Amino acid sequence: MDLTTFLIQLLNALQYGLLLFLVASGLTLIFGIMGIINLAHGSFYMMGAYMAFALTSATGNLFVAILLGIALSALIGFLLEWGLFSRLYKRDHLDQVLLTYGLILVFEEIRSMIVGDDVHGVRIPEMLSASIQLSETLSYPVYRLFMSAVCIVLAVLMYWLIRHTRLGMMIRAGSSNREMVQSLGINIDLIYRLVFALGVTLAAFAGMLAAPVSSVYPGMGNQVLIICFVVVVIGGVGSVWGALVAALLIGLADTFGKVIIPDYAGLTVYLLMAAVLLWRPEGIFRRI
Amino acid sequence: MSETLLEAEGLHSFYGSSHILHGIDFVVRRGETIGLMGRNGMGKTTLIRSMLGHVRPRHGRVAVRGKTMTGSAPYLIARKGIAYVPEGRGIFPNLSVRENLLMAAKPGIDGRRDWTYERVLETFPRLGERLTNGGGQLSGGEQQMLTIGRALMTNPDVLILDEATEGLAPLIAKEIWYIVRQIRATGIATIVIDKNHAAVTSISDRNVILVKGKVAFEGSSAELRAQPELLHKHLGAG
Amino acid sequence: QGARKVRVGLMLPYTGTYAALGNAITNGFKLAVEQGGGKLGGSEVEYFTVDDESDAAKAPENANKLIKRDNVDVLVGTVHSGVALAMARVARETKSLLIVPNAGADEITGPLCAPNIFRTSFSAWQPAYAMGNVMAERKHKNVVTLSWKYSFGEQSVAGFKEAFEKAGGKVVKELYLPFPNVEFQPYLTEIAALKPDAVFVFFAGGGAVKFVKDYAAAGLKSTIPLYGSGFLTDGTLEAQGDAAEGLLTTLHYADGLDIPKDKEFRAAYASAFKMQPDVYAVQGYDAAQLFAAGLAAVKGDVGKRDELVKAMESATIDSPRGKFTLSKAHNPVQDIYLRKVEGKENKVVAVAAKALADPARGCRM
Amino acid sequence: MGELVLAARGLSRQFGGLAANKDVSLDMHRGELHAVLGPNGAGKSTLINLLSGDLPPSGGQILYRGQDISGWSPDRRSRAGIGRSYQRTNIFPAFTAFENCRLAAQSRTPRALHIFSRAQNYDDLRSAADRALEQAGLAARRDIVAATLSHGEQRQLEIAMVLATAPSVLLLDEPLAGMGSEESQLMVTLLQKLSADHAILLVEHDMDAVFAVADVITVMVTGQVLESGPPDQIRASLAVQEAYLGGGEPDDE
Amino acid sequence: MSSAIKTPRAALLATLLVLSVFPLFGSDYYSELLTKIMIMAIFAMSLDLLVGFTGLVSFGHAAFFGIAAYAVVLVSPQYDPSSLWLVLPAAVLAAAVAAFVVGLFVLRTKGIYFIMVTLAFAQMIYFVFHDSPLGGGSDGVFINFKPELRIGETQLLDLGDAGHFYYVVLLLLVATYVFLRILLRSPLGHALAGIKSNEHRMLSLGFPVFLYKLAGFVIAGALAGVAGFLSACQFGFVTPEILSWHQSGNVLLMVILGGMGTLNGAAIGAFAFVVLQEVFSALTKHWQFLMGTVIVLVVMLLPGGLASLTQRLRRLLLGGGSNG
Ligand SMILES: Nc1ncnc2c1ncn2[C@@H]1O[C@H](COP(=O)(O)OP(=O)(O)OP(=O)(O)O)[C@@H](O)[C@H]1O
Ligand SMILES: Nc1ncnc2c1ncn2[C@@H]1O[C@H](COP(=O)(O)OP(=O)(O)OP(=O)(O)O)[C@@H](O)[C@H]1O
Ligand SMILES: [Mg+2]
Ligand SMILES: [Mg+2]
Repeated sequence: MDLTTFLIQLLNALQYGLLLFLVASGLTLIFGIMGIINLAHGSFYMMGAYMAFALTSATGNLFVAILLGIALSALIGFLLEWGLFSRLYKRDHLDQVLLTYGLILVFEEIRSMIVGDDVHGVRIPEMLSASIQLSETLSYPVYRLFMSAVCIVLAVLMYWLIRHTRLGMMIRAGSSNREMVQSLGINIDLIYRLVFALGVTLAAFAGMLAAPVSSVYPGMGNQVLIICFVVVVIGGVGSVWGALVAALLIGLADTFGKVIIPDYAGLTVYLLMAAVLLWRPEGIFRRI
Repeated sequence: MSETLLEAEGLHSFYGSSHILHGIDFVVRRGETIGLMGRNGMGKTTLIRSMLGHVRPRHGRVAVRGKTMTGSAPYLIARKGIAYVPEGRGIFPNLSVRENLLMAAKPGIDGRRDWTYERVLETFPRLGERLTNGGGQLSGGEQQMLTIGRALMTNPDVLILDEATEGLAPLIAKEIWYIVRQIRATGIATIVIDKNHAAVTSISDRNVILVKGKVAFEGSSAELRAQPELLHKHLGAG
Repeated sequence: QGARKVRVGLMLPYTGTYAALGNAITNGFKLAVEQGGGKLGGSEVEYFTVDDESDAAKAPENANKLIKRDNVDVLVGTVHSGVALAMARVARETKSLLIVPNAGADEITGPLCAPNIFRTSFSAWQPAYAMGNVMAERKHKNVVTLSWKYSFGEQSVAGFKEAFEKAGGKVVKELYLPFPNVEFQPYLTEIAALKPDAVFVFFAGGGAVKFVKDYAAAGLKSTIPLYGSGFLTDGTLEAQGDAAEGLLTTLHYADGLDIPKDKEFRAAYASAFKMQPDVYAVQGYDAAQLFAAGLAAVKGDVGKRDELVKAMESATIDSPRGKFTLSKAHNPVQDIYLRKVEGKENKVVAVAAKALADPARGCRM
Repeated sequence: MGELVLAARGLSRQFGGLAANKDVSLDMHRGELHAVLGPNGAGKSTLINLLSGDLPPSGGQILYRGQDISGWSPDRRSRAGIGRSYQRTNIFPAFTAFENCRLAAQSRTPRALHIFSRAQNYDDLRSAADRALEQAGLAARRDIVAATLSHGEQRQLEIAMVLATAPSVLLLDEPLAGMGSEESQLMVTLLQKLSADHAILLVEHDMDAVFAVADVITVMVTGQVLESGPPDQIRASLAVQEAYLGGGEPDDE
Repeated sequence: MSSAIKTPRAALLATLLVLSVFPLFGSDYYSELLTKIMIMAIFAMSLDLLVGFTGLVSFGHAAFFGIAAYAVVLVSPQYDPSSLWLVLPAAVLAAAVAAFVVGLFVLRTKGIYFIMVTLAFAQMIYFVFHDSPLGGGSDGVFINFKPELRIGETQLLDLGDAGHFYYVVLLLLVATYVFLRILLRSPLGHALAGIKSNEHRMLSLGFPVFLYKLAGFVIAGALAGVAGFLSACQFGFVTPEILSWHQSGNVLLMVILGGMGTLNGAAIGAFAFVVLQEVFSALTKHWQFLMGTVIVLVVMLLPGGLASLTQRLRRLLLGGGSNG
């Protein structure tokens, strides 16, 4: 591999890693911080992608679609927490597994009933549709770089929210002892509802943003589900930076795995996860 | 008579089918220090939790500042200026010491800000040395200080200390009693549950002894000291 | 005898990634029946459906559902090759009649071939082999292939390689990525570095959409021509948009075929289901036609298995794709078209291979 | 004085920049109750954690009956006879008080891996469990699920469980905390009885109890041993007064 | 262990009775379906030993199921039936050895991390079978002849015969159930329950916790191997999909759906899961919608899973009885 190729692969790895972070960001919040095992994360991602498709077709503009989609998914998240999740906090965590599995099936079928089972594409907005020439044969789409930039902004915002705002402290406190948080006069139920909605919105937002490059198809949610959990867990549950670092590591492992050991490329991510967790049984950035 | 801050009337509470509180009347007025005593398992904690909304009483009434709030959400009751230091500590192990304190900070119901972050650290210098440590990494006594400090950060009108000196070294325990006396002067009421009866009666205005979920005695510290056999009978203390 | 309805078991994906394909096949099949006035080869039809979920682990059980629970006379399925292989096994064991309306695994009409197993679609080998010749003719010397690492992808590449290298070309590198991974960027970079004359790929569905878009976005489309087995651009053009414009693929069906049967079929399909048919619908339609040929010969008496099979084997199917017959191994002997993406259509450019028959390696029948 | 059972030799433990234990040495003899006092955060629990194996030391040695056990796992130390209780209640919340103790007793039996016999049927386990509950004053609450015991009762259970493992060394981290006066009294009597044939390390802030039962007292401050000696010496020590006990009795107004 | 749920003997015996006579009355198809349910029940019970009783939530249990299934394929000669004496122990041993090796690694982690490392190892095993020709690659492999049991020249059992097979499965189901029941009330069972409740305290009480967990993990793996062996024999088909995470997820769902920590619950979960699918998929193309809705309803309305339903009913009936 010559140097240019290597550098481009490195760029690929970083870009993929950032994309993974984007997709996993909502899970970092709902699972990592709030401690809810949410298998339906992929469904929210899919929901977002389909919203991007449907709303872009309707409005003709991806950005307008994203704004509408954000409002819609926040509402859905709010209602789900209110109607379902909030009633399970006192129960065994595995009940959440069951609930969210049921939701996957329900969402997938609702999608099928409303939009059908076809594969769809979403156009990249005109202003971002250019490409940058990297080598004589290869160029890089601006939209991907735009996505990466959004991911970085998102990571910083999330880190700030979780680590440096009182709201962030309350959310984290809520995951360890809700009763005590209440005793401090904090309406943790409402906070959880809002944060859950935010998590759902992030997942959907990821789907909307990724729709133009990933296309929109049935079952797309299930495909990202496992990798999202891998990102959150390798990073250390509850750590935003951890998730970012983990996502980048996975990006590297996956990209160079495909190049260096193509026959075992499917294994690399799991090898990485097993290795990391055996080395650090609580993820890279174990939180206090 | 000064304002009634917290009041329970004919309270009956259950855990599942076991009947724990059998018709308890209990009143906390402004600026009052009340000792709540009883052997292990007599229902002291249950009484507190019933008044704070963590346990929904099956019969009876809970009023906060004169307003009936039986079974209201705990955060609504807490917002009325009631702070709680639960037994067995309620620190957030995944938050740093600093965060444990800051997340709770709020002015009192009348806008008072007597207790600030700085003042809490002054009171418990030990905490100041451990600010970035996770709550879960503190020693037992340090956790206890943190819980008390955090409760004070909410600038309450009623402070409930459920075995708050458990695990505190004698010097610090004394510091706690000192604080209780001090804040009483500013009009803050305190409910103290503590195994050290001597210490409790030395600072309390009024004492309540629970036996099997019923009030077995209510009276001033002087009255209680005058009847040592009561202490012996209900608390097993010599 | 005539009173008994023929029991047709449809084992197709109705949920998951391939749901649209399963629906198209079902529609195609039902259209043929409707055109026969609700009858197939003169017999009334009763349907039994099972969602195979494209889950190979459940395949034998799902097939048994139709065979043992519903006692179907014919099993029609499916899309996913792994599932179809399992169905073929069950069919061999239970001697049930099986018509495969899509799955292209070479084995089905290779080592697994049997008198009671038919296919109305294609073998993985067929379009790929045809493409090998096309690319060699177009003077490409060094080619890189890329596909998912599963047997259907590997068979497509093998078919392509066989023809292409026989015609003097060279496959400089075979790239595979784990199924169903769709992160293509590392491979695109590698292709850009290798600078082959052209690239041959096998992808389908959502993966195909993403690949074609990524390939174009990486700027490779203009410098290194992309070819593929037809599924790359079938049922996906809407989603691929401009990125697919001009791509060349080979398949046994195309848009703009000048065949009366096709025009009639398209019109009927469009009016019945309010959407345009695709190759999957054609394959489903032909599955019905093939079975109809058999039924007609035995007048609906499915008990006469030998006669039924014989009639099916020797039938000439008047398919929208053009007439075809069956090889000894029961795979269509059919024209493979070279198609070019124009607008939202896979326009036929030429016949890439005339009456191409699968070599049916390993078939003893 | 009985034989030397457990000894710490220059134990230290760092937490990042903080030396929670620094060069701590201490002897525990059979038949002797050794109390460890010190302000909050002095490193008392850390010392117990080092002795019990819950934490690995950053330096120093632990000798058990003359053998260096610094590298042993906690379970191995426990099986060898070093039992401990926790400052933060650490019980099996889903089991009844009795089952908590029976499980503790089971850890002593070599048949722990027997698969084809009912655990319920072992009389010796049952009686060991019941005896432990009795000793800790919890017999009346035998069949209550631990999670629903009151705080003080859970503290009693904490002690009962250690007792059920019949250890020869007892490391007790604030056993009296959370207990009422009567239970404390009971516990003090129990400690006195046990100290006859056990080596006991007692960390406790209840001074009345400590001075009533201790044979030797070690005072720790900021991870180091400040002073060690018989109770009278400690009571008299100015350094100890200042660091830990504070001035005269404050509680009488 | 205090809440050890007492299932009335009568209910168990009645179930056993129904199961024993079912093939005499039920159709072939439904007997086969029941066979499959019983296999899944064995699988689910094996996982329940980990999830419900030891607190180890494994998300890679299908690996051991699949390894045993592949062992059947690899051990079976191509043109003859293999001997049950050989294949069953070989399959179970393969699963147990795999569980032992995997357990050595994964049991060092806890909680959610444990869930994910088990997933990681299972996925690696999945890719080994999927990407290598070892087990027929992505298309899977077939066993041409099912195992048989012979003594001398006489064939006692032929697993190719659906009837024989049914009773072999039933026998193994009962054996598994009884074995686990005995195990759970043995000292080992109590120790596992202790680990679930408070692992740290178990350690400080002197239990070699790692060894106990490993023992539990290997036993569960071996039992999953029994199920895997049976699954391979039922359809004679083994594909990498049976060790995918979907399969691990499905069996986990069965356990939770039925009610964790009750062996009957695991079996009920397996039964419900398969039967609901069967019923719903016959109704509509969108059957997964119904399935999902039912699952959501079960979680919301039946804490403790389906197994708690029987208890609720009983309480309701008994309560009603005493009032009247
Ligand atoms: N969550 C619960 N579920 C069931 N019973 C409970 C629960 N919590 C406490 N109890 C029972 O209620 C009774 C009163 O408990 P409570 O905690 O109020 O006692 P307490 O007076 O605070 O005792 P202590 O001094 O030990 O803290 C006890 O018998 C206890 O076992
Ligand atoms: N895991 C840890 N990480 C960082 N610091 C720790 C950790 N555990 C304990 N410490 C610190 O080490 C010091 C000693 O703690 P230790 O628990 O031994 O105190 P202690 O003497 O038992 O105090 P107390 O009487 O309050 O229980 C404390 O300052 C504590 O904050
Ligand atoms: Mg209490
Ligand atoms: Mg301590």
